[in-house]
Amino acid sequence: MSAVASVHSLWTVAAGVPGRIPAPKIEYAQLAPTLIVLGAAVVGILIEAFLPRRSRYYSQLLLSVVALAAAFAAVIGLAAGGFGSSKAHLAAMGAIAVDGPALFLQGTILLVSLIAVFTFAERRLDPAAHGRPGDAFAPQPAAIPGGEAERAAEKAGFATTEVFPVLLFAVGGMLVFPAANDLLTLFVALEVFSLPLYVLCALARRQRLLSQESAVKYFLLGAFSSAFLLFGVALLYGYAGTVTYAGIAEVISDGARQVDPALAGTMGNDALLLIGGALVLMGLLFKVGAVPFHMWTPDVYQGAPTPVTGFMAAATKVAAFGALLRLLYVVLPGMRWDWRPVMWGVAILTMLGGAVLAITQTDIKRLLAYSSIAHAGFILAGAIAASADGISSVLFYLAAYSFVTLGAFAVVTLVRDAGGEATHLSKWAGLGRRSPLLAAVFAVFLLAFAGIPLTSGFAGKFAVFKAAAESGGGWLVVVGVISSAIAAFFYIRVIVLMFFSEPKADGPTVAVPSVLTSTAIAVGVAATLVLGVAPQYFLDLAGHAGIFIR
Amino acid sequence: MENLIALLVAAPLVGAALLLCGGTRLDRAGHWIGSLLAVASFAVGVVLFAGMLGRDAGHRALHQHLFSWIPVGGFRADVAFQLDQLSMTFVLLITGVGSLIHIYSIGYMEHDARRRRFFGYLNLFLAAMLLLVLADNYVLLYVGWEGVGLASYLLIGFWQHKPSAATAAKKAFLVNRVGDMGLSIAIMLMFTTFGTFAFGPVLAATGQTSEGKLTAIGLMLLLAACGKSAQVPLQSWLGDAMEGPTPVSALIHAATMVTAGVYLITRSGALFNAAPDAQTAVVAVGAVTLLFGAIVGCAKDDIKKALAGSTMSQIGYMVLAAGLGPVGYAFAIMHLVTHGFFKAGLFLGAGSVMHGMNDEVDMRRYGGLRKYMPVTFVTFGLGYLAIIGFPGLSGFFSKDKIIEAAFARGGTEGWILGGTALLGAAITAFYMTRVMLMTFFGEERWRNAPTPSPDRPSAEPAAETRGEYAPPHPHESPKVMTVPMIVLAVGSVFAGGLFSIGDAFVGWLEPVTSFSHGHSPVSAGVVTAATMVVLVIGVGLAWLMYGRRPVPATAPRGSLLTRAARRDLLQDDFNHVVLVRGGEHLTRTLVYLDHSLVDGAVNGTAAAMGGLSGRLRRLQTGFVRSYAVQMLGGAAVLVAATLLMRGV
Amino acid sequence: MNPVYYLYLAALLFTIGAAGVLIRRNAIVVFMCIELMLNACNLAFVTFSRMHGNLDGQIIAFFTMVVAAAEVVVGLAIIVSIFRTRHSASVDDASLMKL
Amino acid sequence: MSAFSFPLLTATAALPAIGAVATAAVPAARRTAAKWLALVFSLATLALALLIAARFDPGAKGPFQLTESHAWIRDFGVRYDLGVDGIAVALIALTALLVPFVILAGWHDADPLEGAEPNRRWRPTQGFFALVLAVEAMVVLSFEATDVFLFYLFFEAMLIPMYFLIGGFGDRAGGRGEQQAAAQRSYAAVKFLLYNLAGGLIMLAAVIGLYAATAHQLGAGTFSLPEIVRARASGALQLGTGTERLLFLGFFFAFAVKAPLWPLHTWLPNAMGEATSPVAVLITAVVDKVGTFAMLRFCLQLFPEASRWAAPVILVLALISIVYGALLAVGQRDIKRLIAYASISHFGFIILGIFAMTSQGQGGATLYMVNHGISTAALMLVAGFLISRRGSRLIADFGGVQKVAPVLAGTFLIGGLATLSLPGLAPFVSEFLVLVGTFSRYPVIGIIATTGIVLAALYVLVLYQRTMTGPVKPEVKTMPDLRVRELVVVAPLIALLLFLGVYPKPLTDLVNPAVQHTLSVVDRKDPQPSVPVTAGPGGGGPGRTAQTQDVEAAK
Repeated sequence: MSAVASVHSLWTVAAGVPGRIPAPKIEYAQLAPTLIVLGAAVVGILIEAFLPRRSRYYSQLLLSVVALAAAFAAVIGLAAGGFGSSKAHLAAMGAIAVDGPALFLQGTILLVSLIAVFTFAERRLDPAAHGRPGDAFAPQPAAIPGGEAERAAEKAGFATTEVFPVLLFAVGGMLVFPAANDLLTLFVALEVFSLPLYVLCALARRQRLLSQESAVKYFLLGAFSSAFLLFGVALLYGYAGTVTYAGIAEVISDGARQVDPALAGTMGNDALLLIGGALVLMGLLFKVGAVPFHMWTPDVYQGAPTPVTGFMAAATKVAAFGALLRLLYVVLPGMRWDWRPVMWGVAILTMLGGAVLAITQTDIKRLLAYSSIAHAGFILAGAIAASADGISSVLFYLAAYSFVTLGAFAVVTLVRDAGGEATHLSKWAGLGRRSPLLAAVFAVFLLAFAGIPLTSGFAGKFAVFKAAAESGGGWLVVVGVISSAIAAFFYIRVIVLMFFSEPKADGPTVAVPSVLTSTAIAVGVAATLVLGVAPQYFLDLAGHAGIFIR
Repeated sequence: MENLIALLVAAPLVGAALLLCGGTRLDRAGHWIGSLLAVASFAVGVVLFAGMLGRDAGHRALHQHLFSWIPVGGFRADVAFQLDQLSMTFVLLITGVGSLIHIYSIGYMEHDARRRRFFGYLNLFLAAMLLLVLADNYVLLYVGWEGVGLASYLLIGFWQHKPSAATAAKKAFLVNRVGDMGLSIAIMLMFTTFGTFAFGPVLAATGQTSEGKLTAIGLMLLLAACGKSAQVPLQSWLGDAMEGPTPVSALIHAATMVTAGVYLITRSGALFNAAPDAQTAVVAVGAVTLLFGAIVGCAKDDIKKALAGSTMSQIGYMVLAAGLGPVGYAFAIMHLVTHGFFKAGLFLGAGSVMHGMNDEVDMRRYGGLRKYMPVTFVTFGLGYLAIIGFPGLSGFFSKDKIIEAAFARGGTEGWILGGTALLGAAITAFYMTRVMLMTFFGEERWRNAPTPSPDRPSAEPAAETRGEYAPPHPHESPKVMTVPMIVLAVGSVFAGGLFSIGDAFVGWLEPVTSFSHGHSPVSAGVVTAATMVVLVIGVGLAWLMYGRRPVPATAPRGSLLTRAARRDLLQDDFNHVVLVRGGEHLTRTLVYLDHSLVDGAVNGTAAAMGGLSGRLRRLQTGFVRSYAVQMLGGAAVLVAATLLMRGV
Repeated sequence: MNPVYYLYLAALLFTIGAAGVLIRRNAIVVFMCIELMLNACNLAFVTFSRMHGNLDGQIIAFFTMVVAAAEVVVGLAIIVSIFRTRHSASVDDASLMKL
Repeated sequence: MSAFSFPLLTATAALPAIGAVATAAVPAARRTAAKWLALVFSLATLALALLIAARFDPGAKGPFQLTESHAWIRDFGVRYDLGVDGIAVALIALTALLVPFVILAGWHDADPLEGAEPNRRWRPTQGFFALVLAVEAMVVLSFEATDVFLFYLFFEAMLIPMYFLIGGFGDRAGGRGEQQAAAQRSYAAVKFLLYNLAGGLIMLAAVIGLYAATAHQLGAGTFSLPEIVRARASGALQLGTGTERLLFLGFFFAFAVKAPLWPLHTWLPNAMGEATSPVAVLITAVVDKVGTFAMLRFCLQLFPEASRWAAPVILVLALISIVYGALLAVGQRDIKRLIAYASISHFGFIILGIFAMTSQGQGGATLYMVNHGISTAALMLVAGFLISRRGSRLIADFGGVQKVAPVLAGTFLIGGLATLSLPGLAPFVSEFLVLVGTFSRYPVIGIIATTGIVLAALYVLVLYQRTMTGPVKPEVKTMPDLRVRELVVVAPLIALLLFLGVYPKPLTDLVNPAVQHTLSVVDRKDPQPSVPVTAGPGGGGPGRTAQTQDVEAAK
């Protein structure tokens, strides 16, 4: 207690001018999930600095798992304490919301991250070079690919164990992102989880050129989009004179009052609001991969190390949609009639675009990337329903989708040939003969993506479409259904390839994973089936979590 | 007593089941079982007949209700039998002639490896035919109706390894199906009109509905009759049906099944009586067919086909009679029965000839056979005399009455019909004499037949293995074959006379069919005389052409009419060109369209999606800067759209 | 002076930055253009802060600087590593993955 | 039914599901054990299905019996509601009956190729039988479901095992290369899945629309069929004409794809052609029946007004199906595709009967579903035996089989005769009822449909003639006749065809009340005959004909 208090006092003394600015009140307990994760990340950095190389892997793994589990426990504790419903409130001087959606999404992100850590830590898949186990990451990312330094690092059995703290930083940012209750926090959280991801993308052990290219693309486009987001924030600030969600919402709904008439030119200027809102939306739509801001998705998904892709595809989507929901429901409900038609258009474009583009893909990771775009469209359809059902359905969909995605990418890591993962679809031909179990598992994931009943994908899709239909989006549902049909085509194509094609003689082998990846896949399958067959409990959870604090 | 009715049907049905499912174990005894059960059915028939005679005319009909068959809503089809005088007549004919032919077949099919199956089919036929005549409603009748069609199909195609037999069987079934369509539409009409289709209620209610509906029903029934009884325009199958073994031709395609149409019209008499237009149609069909069949019969060199043409023609007489209403029903049935005797006899005779002639069917390769097969000659000869209406024999009585009744129609119609019937009688005499002369008289052309049969291999399986021409050794058939022929010959001679004593037959049927004497513009005597005259002309003409002059062993080219008649008056050609060819084109076109249009539409959509996808993909150039441009464009659109929504 | 002019300037800078991202090939220059865009935002924040008479905008500007600095760290790391691999800093060279 | 608390319906669906899992778990080397296991499970399911039939009381009040009801997904308004009416009982019995035969007929269909290297992991045999049982479980559940959503769930889910059955197992067809055969198979499987999935997804939109409507008007969204029917009857739920029609079309589209109705039929010939015969039977005799069943249960009952509105168009489409399917069957060169087109024609009859909205039509359609299942199973399975002997599906590759394999030919003929609805065999009863039912409301359509019986004769007899009769082709000379296992498959089916042809009353009694219920929901009454005949129709009671004779004598 004393330590915390002293740190607190240090901080307040440093930041505040006594008497003028009140000391900020920080509810540490309610921010525990984020703090635990970020703290663990810092500790992870220290481990990298001080522990000998050989013990880093296990310490990092242990630290990450414990931290994420503890954070998850903290989320559960908060939820059990009623912070998800009756005691929901704004913490940290209104910067961070502790409410149902935030806790639900944080819980989801933490679980997803926990599983992602397992896939990050998998070291049995890559054929052991020089007798050293290798994970998915380059032993010496700074070394030139194929160069002497890299070979030496490989020989020495180096491992980039920094990925764990980096991952934890990203998770920390993601935890804040959907809970951010002002635009500044939103922006900072965005950068906090984006920057580590850029780094992670560049770290692939195999095909490093692609990996680096993906990182540079992701980075440049991400930075570009966050500049737009920031400009949007600036305009909104200009419009409302504040960046807190509640403040902006109030200005929107009440119009410009109690304001210096001299400033009426900017204050409450609808053009500022509309342009600013649109730019902030754009920044978030970029993160969820909605058309027309989706271009980075396939390239990054393909180039990044597959465990990272899985993590990104699942967790980023959860965090970004959480933030999007909060923005739409807390900040912009007053201008619903402005953004809804536009978002309808985006949703339709995204659903159809993702599905149509995926048809002709030949790389499994790109295919899944386009599929994730189509799914973003489905989620958008629910997100813009502007009803409590809309929120809870999106929450449910996100939870369901993220586990399927993680599982699917985990499966992708297992199918390998001499050049690393064999992601070209032609190499997957006949996989069902070589490894029926793996193919069956992947088929389950694909069917879930396709929204076949009795899988979580169906329950999620039904939930969001139901929400959309109930709020008058009947045609959105029809478009969604049509694009589902188109999407089904390419999911099925993969199944055909796996089961009904003759295996090629020089086809890939299926690596036998350790318990880590096996767990990840098993959890994915279990979640897919449980959420598909008995979704009520989770729907309840999402339903209870469907109220934003304002 | 009425419980015996089911037994009539059950006996042959059991036989069929036994023989068809019994397997090779029954090969040795199969024909005996089959024949025994046919005879048993006949015996039951006789018992029932005796019982029926024992009751007075008003109470002779028996009913047996077995079970409710298809009860759905107002639709109630039952399995129930009705045995009245009309049915009884048929029962006796079917089981009687049927039994004889079973016995005949024992000898005829002796060398066939699949004899057991043959008897199974025959039993099946008997059962179906009995069901047809015993049913008390149209739906159950329909079962028998199609059942006999099935048996006919199986038996025509009995020698399935011959493509011609298989094709003929198929054709018979198909043409019959067209007729069956008529029957089912008739039943539907009855159901919607009367709410029922049992004979009793329907026929009793004919007075309560419009004539138009009745005419429609009547025409549909006529269509059914045309199919089953090989009447124009659905006659084309009967000639081909001769591909079946000869006993089959005798039983099914001469004596019993083909007469089912006459039964149907007679049974529905009350309905037709109330629909004169339909009756006119019936009469017209009958008249046309009796000429058609007769003309075809004149041109055929295949003995069985000549007889088939004759059958067609004779049934034309019956249909004509049935179309005349109460005046003719009884005579139609009477001619049906006598025809059953003599035509069955003729066919069995033909079979016997073929049996002794290495299964040759071309009459131009017969000749002078009377010496070699005397019994066949005599029985065949008696049948011949009966069919041409030689005074005193069966055919004379029945056919004469029909001609009389036709004249009695009155007016121009009466003259036309009567004239047609007379003309038919002349042609009948001609072609039957021709058959007789070519087969049993003249030189023995079979001794050095020049070439194998030109147009097609003969009907019997031996033909398949036949290579070089070896002259046959004509011989008389065994007892088991000749005895049934003798019995039938006796029937052909005496049945007509017996029936006519005191109008016994008419009186017997009257409670069912009712009867009225027509008022003929010409007296009965004149008609009889005229019949005699045309008979002599026909026989004389035939004798001039085939008795005096030698018959060439290969058919001469013949006149245009002859050639047309050989080809069934081009009706088959018409069918072939219009229905078969046209149908082939239609199906081929549809198959093509199904693939290119219906399937193509869907596949096209899929391909279009793929194309769209391939095109959109190109936006993904791989260049960061192009992505950035698109993002910027997207942002601009987003902003613009948002502004537009507000109308700023 | 009307603070709105600063807004115009900010918008102009932002546009220049965005155009630079689109036009320039060198990754470093592209990156610098993005920094320019961020700075344009900062200018807008500060201007709005002045117009609204509260300090939020200025605080945000500081935060933005920090974030931008962090971004530089990560961005340069990535760009340098790809430069070492390819001996080129052209963003157009990094186009292996497409379609 | 409270006295009988054992969840019979659930058990009937769960048993094959358990069987599927158990079969799939059998080790690779124990193939035969897996087969027997699957057979035992399917027989046990049949026993349960018969128990359902025995427990079911056709005369009882209320549309559904043996009901089970449990909360499931409250948020979606979904309940685990099961219940059966007569139609469902009949179809469950059909399904449970056919599956053992399918298993027996496919006994060797999924054996690994001779000479194939042993693969410990690849267990196609186990997979085949497990998938068959899985299909059974899902089909049974979709017959039992009285909750629209629950139905939809299994309606869609059954596509997956079917898909694997079609794409994964084909004839060992000679002639074409294995590669090409596999390509065509997977094309067929994909086509099957995409068509049905597209239909299902459009239905999903309608399902969601239905939910939205009920949620809007009833306060809480519900998918319960009886509840919605009640609400509609009481006026509490009024969908509005436009909405109702749209929703109806959404539902109908899915069922029309599944059934399949022209012009949505083209997946069926591919699927049936490429799949093994037992699987083809499963498709057409079992799975497709869910489509027509659902028209009766869901389309008509949920949207009575729209059903009446759409009936004329649907009837015309059904009519086209009948004639078109038959004509295309005539033009086929492949035995299985021929049977597939024949099935399209038959499905036309079924749909015709359903939308004629008379008790004969719908009763006939229901019987048709059962009878068509049995008859097609008989024909298709024998065709499969034939094809497996020759290694070809082309009609032209056969000829004269009758001579070498008479029993096979005989059973094939009986199957064919059943297909052409010969009286005395079960399909006649249903086809005739459908025709009568249609005719009584729409005479012209009824008459045109009647041409179907001629065309049916044409394609069946042409098929029989070309394959079975004529000179024996050299390739078929050594063809063995039916084996005992095959006879065990075919004989009961034929016996059943005969029995139901002669005595369909148990079935009609079962179905009639359900049909009456449906008609009352749709608010349609049978057209009355123009001349009501006072005497009870049907069988001959003594004395009636005497009366007739009096009438006639009076003339």
